[in-house]
Amino acid sequence: MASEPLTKSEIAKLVANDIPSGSYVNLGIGLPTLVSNFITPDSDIILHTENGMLGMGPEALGDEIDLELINAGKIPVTELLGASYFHQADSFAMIRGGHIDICVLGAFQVSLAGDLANWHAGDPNDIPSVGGAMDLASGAAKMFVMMTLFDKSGKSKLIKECTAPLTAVKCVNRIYSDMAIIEISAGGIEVLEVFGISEGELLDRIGMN
Amino acid sequence: MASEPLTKSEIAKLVANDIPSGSYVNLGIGLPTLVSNFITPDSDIILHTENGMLGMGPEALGDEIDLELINAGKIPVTELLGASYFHQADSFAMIRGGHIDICVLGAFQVSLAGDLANWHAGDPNDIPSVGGAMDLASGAAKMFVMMTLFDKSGKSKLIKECTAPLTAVKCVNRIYSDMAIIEISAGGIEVLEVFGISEGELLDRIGMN
Amino acid sequence: MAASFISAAEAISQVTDGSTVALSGFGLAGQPLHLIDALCDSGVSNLTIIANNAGNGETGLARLLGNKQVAKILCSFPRQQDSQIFDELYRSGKIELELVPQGTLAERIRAQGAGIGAFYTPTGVGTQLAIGKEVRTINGVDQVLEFATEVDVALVHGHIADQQGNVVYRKTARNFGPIMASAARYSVIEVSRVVPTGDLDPESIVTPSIFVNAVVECGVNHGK
Amino acid sequence: MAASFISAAEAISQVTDGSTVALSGFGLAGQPLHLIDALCDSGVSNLTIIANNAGNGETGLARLLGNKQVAKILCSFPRQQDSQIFDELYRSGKIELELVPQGTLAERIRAQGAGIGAFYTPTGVGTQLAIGKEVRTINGVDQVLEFATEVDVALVHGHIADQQGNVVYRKTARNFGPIMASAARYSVIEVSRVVPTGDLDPESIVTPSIFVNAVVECGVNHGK
Repeated sequence: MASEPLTKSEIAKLVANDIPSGSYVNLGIGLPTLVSNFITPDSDIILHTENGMLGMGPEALGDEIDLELINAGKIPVTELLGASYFHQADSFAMIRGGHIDICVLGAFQVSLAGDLANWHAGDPNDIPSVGGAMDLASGAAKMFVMMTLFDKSGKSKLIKECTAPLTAVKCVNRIYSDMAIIEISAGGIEVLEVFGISEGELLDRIGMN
Repeated sequence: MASEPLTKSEIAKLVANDIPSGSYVNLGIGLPTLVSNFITPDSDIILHTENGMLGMGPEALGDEIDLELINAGKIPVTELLGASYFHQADSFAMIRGGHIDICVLGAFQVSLAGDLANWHAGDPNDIPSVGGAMDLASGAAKMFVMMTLFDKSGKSKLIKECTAPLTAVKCVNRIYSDMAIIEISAGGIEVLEVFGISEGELLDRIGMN
Repeated sequence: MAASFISAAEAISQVTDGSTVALSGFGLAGQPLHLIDALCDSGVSNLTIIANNAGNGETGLARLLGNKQVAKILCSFPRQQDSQIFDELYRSGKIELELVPQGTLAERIRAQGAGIGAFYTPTGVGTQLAIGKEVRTINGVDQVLEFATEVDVALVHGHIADQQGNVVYRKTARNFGPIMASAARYSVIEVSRVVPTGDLDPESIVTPSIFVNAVVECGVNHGK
Repeated sequence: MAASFISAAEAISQVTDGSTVALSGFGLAGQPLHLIDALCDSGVSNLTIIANNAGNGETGLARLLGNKQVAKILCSFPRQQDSQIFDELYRSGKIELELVPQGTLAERIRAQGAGIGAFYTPTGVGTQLAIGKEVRTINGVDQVLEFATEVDVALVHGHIADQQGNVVYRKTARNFGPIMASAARYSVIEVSRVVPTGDLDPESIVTPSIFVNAVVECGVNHGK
């Protein structure tokens, strides 16, 4: 057990380490984009961005910036050797058809059964926006969630039943958080690693003890 | 009224003359392929072949023959300027989506309501083969049938109800035959032109009088 | 029928009050700014817009929204840092929003172009966006029935067209262009330039001319 | 996962007795003759084959059929001048045929690759090939429900691959290749040559490497 909770970068590094070489990966907007900082060229990991590209490279800087070469977060990116472009129906065929090996998304809440809520915080005044989240959550072969385990008020985001609107049911395979890595399967949850907290305390705080 | 029934080439020429400049056209295998002999380059007519090409040119001869450049009848063809290649799902999206302006098919039988039977003569010993006929018949914006009006035993192929298995219902807009050009619409049939037969005799022989 | 090579204003004349208009683009990448400006200038109103987002800043789709020309928008991701014009219209109840998951939006458009009336997708099952929709279990997976989306006019940002109307795109600006061109009754593509027929590689054409009704050459400045 | 660059025999080891195998090709154009020869040599049996035709002459799919390795075939156009091997098997009741309209066959394969469980198409409505199938009226048009077709292994004839596994095709030999590659659990592409990654234009790649499990370089002689 590490003595401190992980930083966002440390979480991202753990996620990157657990992505097998040769995987096709989609990184959601927000926190998951940090994972790309820890993917090395020799890992043969190929990044998919749902706006229509495989082989996405790092963020474009200075002269590299091309407003017609952006990622799903609308940030200018670069093109790696072996990249390809395709239209939206083909891009989501890749997602829905199960061709993305791993998708990493952020979350507002994850249920103990693996339901994901990440597109709408639940406030009726919010303008709802879903983008590709539902397609990714239901389509990717493996779904990793990357988040802080507790919200600002200290409430666990891993909960019995999501209260925020769902993105997809029973889709999350693993949670990478600042305080624990947690596997979710049909058999229930399994705490794989804890950071700055004991497993007992963790289970208490998420209401499992 | 012409004094003689038309030859196959004469029918093909009439069909070609009735295809508006700039049309996208699919010519079925068999008789309809003759139409391409009468399409001139300045007509801007673009031929689609459902095995995955727009801008198909005339049959390939001698050194032009390339076994990877064939038409739907598996005959080597040539490529015109402006041609494009695409896969089967995209090719049939063009057909099913109504993007083909005119399709010309052969027929065993056509009903007075415009039902088409052209994929199976009805003999249970035949090996059934449908290819793209059903997609073309139901998907093309306009469907022309090209056939002899009577079979070898003298029976009309334009009949009240098809006895051979249907390709599609109410899909034929016009019949170009050796003895008449006949328009089919919701209001019934209209004989537009006759060749080597009077309209009265024609209607008698197809059982309409 | 063969593609016309006309001005943006002429092409836009196909859009009338109440039309359903699909606009290519993901954010600003691939948004047909030149054609949308002509649409703004035309003054047509009561439009239904199909687009992935609901406008950025004050140009393009955002300008069209600001002009009060749009009654309804189908999109997947309206809320962005710079979607202030949409945000205000939405919050004040002045625009209707149909929120559709991005892949379902793409597939509904593709289905229309391909003559597929409806399809089953696992996306959205068990969520708010599937409420009231038919669900069917196929091979053990619950799937929701989604229908093709009719499109009157598509306004698409391409890169290069040939004189027959074949089109290629550029990088991630391709996004919704090819499927919207295939779905619309009348498809307009703005391109930076038109080249002689035969200059585009037949193996690399993305939108064959059969899907293109009008090409507008507008010397758009692409990307970098 | 990343594509492997292996021999035809190694790739074919993914096919087992009873597998469903999709074969690209329209007639001989695009038929993966090299891979089919390896399949013949492997001796696996009781296969279900998905292909547009049912073999030509005595090579390729016709040889596989002649070897009695195939229990069932899904295709649109089995009967051809040179389909004598299929014809005899069919007439003697030694092979099962599921006849599917060509566009429906293509769309069922595409649907599988795209995670679409089923779709409605007007093709075939009111004909023998829609008997027993659900029909639904959508926007006034009767449409028949067709389901995605599961594929264990796709054997596809491509033209050039890069070292990452991206593939381009050649002329009308493209036909069923891209959609079969997307639909199969394991997709094998035979190509005439493999070039360094980066040599194929990112705008012109037809089958991105994500759909490719194995590439077999076999110096096939393409077309002319």
